[in-house]
Amino acid sequence: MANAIQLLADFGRNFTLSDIREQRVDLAFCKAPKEQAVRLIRELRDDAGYTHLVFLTNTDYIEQGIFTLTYMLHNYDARHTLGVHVDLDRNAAEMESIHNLWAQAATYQRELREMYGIRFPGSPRLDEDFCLEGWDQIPPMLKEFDTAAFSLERFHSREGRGSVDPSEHMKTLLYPTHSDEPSSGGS
Amino acid sequence: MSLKDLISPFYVWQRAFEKPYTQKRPIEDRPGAPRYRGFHMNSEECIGCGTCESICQNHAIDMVPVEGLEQRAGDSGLRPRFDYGRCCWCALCVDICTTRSLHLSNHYAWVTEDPDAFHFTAGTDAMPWNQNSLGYRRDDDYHLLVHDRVEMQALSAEESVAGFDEVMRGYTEEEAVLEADRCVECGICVATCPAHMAIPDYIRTVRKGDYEAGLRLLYETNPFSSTCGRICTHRCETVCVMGYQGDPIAIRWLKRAIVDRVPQEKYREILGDEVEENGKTVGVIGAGPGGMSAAYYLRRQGYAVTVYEAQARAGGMLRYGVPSYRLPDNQLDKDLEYIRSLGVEMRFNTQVGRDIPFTQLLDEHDALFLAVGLNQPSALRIAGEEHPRVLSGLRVLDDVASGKDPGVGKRVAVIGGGNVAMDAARVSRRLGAEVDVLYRRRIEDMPADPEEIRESQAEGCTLVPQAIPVEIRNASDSNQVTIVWGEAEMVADDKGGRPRPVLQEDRMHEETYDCIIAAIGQGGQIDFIPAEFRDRIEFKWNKFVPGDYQQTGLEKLFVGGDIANSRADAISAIEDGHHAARGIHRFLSGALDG
Amino acid sequence: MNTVEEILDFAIDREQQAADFYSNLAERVSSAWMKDMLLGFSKEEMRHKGKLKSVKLGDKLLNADQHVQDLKIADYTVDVEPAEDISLQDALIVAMKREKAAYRLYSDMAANIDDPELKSLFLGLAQEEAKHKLYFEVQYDEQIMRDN
Amino acid sequence: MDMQKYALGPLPNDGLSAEDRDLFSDARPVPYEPYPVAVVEKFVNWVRANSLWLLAFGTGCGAIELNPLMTARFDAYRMGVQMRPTPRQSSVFIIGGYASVKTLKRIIRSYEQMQGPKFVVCLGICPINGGMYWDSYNTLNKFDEYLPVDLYITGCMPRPEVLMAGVLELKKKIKEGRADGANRYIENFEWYKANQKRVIKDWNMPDYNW
Amino acid sequence: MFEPNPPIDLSSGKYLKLWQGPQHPGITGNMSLELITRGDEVVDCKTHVGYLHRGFEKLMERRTFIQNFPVVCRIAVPEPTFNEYLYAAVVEELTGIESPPRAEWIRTLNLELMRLASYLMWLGGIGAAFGQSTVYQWTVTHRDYILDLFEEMTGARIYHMYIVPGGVRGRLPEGFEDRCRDVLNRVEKLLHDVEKVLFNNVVFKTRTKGLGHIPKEMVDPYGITGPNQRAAGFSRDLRKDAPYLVYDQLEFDLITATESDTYARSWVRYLEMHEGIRMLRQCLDRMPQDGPFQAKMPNVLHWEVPAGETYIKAECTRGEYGYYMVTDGSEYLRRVHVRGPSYTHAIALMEKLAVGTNIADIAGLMVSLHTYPPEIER
Repeated sequence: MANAIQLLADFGRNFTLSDIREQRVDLAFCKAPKEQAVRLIRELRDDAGYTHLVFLTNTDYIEQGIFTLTYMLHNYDARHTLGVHVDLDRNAAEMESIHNLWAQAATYQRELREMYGIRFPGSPRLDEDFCLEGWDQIPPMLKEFDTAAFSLERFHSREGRGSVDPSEHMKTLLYPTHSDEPSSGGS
Repeated sequence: MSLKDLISPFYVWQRAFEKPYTQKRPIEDRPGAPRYRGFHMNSEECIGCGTCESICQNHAIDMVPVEGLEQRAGDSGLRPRFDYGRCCWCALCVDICTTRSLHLSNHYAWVTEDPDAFHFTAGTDAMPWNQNSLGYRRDDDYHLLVHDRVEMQALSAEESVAGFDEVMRGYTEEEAVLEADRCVECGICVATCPAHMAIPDYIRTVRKGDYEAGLRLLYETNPFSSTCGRICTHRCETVCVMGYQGDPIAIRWLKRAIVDRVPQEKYREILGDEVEENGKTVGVIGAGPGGMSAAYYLRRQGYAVTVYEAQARAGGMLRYGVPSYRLPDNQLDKDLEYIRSLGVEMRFNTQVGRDIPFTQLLDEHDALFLAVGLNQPSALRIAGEEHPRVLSGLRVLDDVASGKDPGVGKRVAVIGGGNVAMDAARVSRRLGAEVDVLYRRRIEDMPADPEEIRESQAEGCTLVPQAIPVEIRNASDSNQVTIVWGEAEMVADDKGGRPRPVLQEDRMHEETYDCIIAAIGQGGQIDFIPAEFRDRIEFKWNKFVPGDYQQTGLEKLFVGGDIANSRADAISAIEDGHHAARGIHRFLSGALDG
Repeated sequence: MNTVEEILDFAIDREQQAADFYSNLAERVSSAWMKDMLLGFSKEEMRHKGKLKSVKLGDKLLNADQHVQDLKIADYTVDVEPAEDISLQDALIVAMKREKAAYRLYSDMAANIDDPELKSLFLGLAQEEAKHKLYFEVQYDEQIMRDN
Repeated sequence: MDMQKYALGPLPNDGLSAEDRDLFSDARPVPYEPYPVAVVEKFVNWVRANSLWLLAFGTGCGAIELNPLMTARFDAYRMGVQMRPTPRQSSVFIIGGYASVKTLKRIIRSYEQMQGPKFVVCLGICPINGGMYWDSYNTLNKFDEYLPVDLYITGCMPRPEVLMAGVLELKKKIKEGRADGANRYIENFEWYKANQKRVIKDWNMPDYNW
Repeated sequence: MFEPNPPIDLSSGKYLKLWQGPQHPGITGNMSLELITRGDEVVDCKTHVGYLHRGFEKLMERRTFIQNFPVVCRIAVPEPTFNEYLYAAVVEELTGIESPPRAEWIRTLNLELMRLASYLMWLGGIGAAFGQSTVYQWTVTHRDYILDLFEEMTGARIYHMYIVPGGVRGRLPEGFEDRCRDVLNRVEKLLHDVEKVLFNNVVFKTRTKGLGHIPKEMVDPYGITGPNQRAAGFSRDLRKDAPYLVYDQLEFDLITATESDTYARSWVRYLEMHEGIRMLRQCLDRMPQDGPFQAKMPNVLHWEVPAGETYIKAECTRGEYGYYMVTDGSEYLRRVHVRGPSYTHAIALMEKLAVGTNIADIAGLMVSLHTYPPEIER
């Protein structure tokens, strides 16, 4: 949809939009600075017909030290979906709440608070447990949280398992001496 | 509220007269559907490659040794053991199974009070559903693996026969990645590779485009990577699990793909060139793949290595026996040059026994590695073989490699079915001759590589199987020669060996050629070893029988290569050299009991 | 040679001669390895001799009816001189040809004799020699003509 | 039976606040003693086996197959099975697959409120060894660490037919007097409680939910 | 728009706090409602979820793309195939694979069968919630007939794992079409019976009409989609608005209503079941009988999906179901977010609608929103 790009270009006069990308004819993405994002979203909702908040979610880019929030908005009349990205500092992740724009946003924000530790000041029931209860670790969706190791440590795994690597097994039985390890002297 | 709304619900009574929905005997009468994903079954085709384990997202599969199951080439002897406290019956293991041995039955009931009981090894443990004939199997038109090999660009038969340009052109980067992508990384091939190269690992480096890491991996087990990337007998590919349903991975070509992408100048930088001298010296007799491999690994460990070679150049059979359209000289040099650059001393034109006594070497060095190869062509030993137009295959190849014209003429008969015979035939084609290849057995018995046979045929050589040369006569033209051959009948070998040809005297043929090239086999020459050591060195027929680590009873002497193994190919010689290097290092550091 | 005993003695003697032939040749050859090989051949002949001895003692029987394969390699290879620089290939040819000659000898004798018992004995001996020949032919096929 | 264990005194109910502590019982549960006359016990077990009342608590995805089981097609009522809405009336607790930590707390509450004799049946792979969610941070891997289990039915999902087979197996076990999970729970009470409290970090209920 | 309910002083003694669930027969699945009542009237409601939280989005980040395919169907237990389809579609779009037409038809058939089965289950639920257990017995049994079809088509009753990235896992079994038609006929007959027994039932009508009215202006601020939205008078359906698979080749009507109460929502679903049967019959008639059903795939064991991000949605029984995925070119995805309609319906919307209703109607209201807890918390 060409007018989605046009629309973003129009908005670009009042907002600093970057990374505008059209994934499909009915789906585009753009990135807005944190300070402008909620104003942009409000205007998209009120003036541009993006009345449906599809979801709000977050992507963890641990390597770059950022979180990228995605506000997915949909315009029913234009049949167009727009994803607005907002980068947050991973170490001080805080974002303006949009629970006043969409009722269900409070739930999304509550989930993000629990799963990523992002704060949305003013959002209702923000610090209540959502999915977890009595959670005593770092937020589980963070990339540095190793769920398998945690599960093994806390919930244990049943005894009686153990696997053998085929090529290692064949080596042990068929050519055990063909290995450099015991004689690795020189270089 | 309407009257209709009051009465309408009583319609429910109508159903009282219908046949009840209830299943009378649900447990007994409802087997799983023919395609039901029930409990696992495994057939004898399983080779324990562990691909099922790799794909299982629940870590429900362990590969475990099974008692009474021997591991052999291409079978790890392991079998999948299932944890039914993990399995979700997605059947990805069935879809990915390389041999299609794994499938699911339509049995679905397992109830017990013991949570530790839900383990079993499919196919070997007696389970109640082992006889079920229904259940999920992969559809023939559904694949999670790529079964077709990426074919390598090659010269057409017309182009290739026109000269000595390399026939196989190598993979492009994109082709190499596509081919490497097919590998399931099971590692079954590693045991079959004589050098036990880290095949899945270096294939992964091709996929990732990290050729430098690939080169380092190759050199851990094989310093002739460029050579082997071209002319290896690739036994690994014969056991490749991808071969069960499609083409095996082109392991050899992928090795070449790595080497082709690393220029020789970068070898020393990538592989390193620092050697920490340890003050000991080792002599290597023969600069073929076995000798140079030993030299490389010994040098890496700090030994001062001297290689004694009868010929003027290194490479042995790789140089003098393999024509350049299969292995260009510069590729062999690429391998050799790096080995030499580490400081290996080369003594060319030095034949042990003739130019330097064996005992002197034994005295001068702390250990010796002997890999002189098989360089004595077997004679035909049929009447008339001394005819001047009867040439030896090795001589022809040697001449061509040294730039001489062997003078084969316009019509050539090659006798034999090994790689030397094929090469002699293809070289003769390139020199402009019509070529017949006479072979005593059937084409499928030929010891030559299948692609050599295929290519020689494509290039126009005529294969005449089951033809036993019986006599060579003078032809009417003194520049020609006539061969008499009889048809052979194949008889089974009582002791289980390959079928043997028996001459049928009543079916004889006569044909005249410009020359006959004999390439029926080769023997070794080790008369330079003094008789006094005879008792300590085991020798059977025409080969050494080395002990552990290629060591002989003469503790300082290690042997390898064609003259010490039955496989007689480059990669086996390379491993012999590497293994002997391990042995020598252990021996000289006192870790090996002489 | 009219009795079983005589014939067997003759055959035993021939095996001894063969063994001597190889050990004499072994004395002359220069290569330590060929010497060893030939001594091995000689030992093989002594084994044959031993077998015939036990036949004579009645411990073993010769089977005249068994079918022994004939690869006919001895037929189409040329005669070679057992020289002191003999190669493995030639040594095998010499050996198979000697066995072939022995086979011929016994076969001819069997053809020229009427006594069924003796005939059967000669045929049995012939089959023994055929087996020995097959052994050398197979080795030739495997070791020398690997590529053919 | 080691009565020593039950003489440990009242339950501490540490998780409760001081004022709440007075509202809950701190009595320890006592194991079931079979009737001294074997025939009577056998008869009673036969009765128990033929009247299995399931607690209507779909703790995990396995609950989806309870619908067909309890409706016309498979009709488990004919085996003496029926669903009950409250633990007080139920004798069989079906753990429908994976149990999250949050659900475990409710499972414990419900289980302890059930009147004996009571039995636990685990459906699917997840309670056995973690199943599909073996690496999840929120689901248990070995359910038998937290509550005693009398029967496991593997599968994902176990079909209604297997559930029926499971019911038959459970009946058999009860008739033979081997379904002693509830007693094991009480005999190893401290061990089970320690395991439960190890994973439930906000333990704010009495140590035994009478 | 978020409007907090007026504060309630529990200590005043006028109110009673009541937990409905998670162990409660009047709750859809494993979740709970924290209700505050004054007499029979609910004055405040809070939804509690997370009892089924398994952390799918985390688990999927550490599985390869093929390994995720069996995982996703578990996200929504009663309706797994929408997950399979959406996951496959997302991966296909990011990789650039196109599933062949035959697979697209089979997928449509599969999804519509799933919709029918899911609606049957729901129909039993709404019947049972208003005291009509007969309907529950009927519909669950008929759903089971559809599960039989799934079993022979896919090899499993519940978790089909059939729609795989690249296509589907196998052709339809021999004679499937006939058996499918037979089941459709039976279901159609049943639906007419249900209409007589349930929708024309004076009790059902009386209790559901006017219950849980969703005003039109609430729809967008609360993110309401699917039948809940259509019952409020919106003609919005992704199968029409953004046709995927072969929906643009199928004839079906968009069902809407205006009353926007429990009865209207139920009636919309009821009519959609008829449309579903209509579509299924078209699928059976027009589906290609040969041709490939799987695109050419790379070796799935180390399948690297190019870096990118996309969002794909489909109309499931409850509304807009969507997968948002971010990939970074490795063998693992960086982020996947599963957007389920129950998320908004069961929490923000339910908390709003419950206020002012009778406690006895809470179960029916809950069912009328058609929510699945496992899909909320994933």
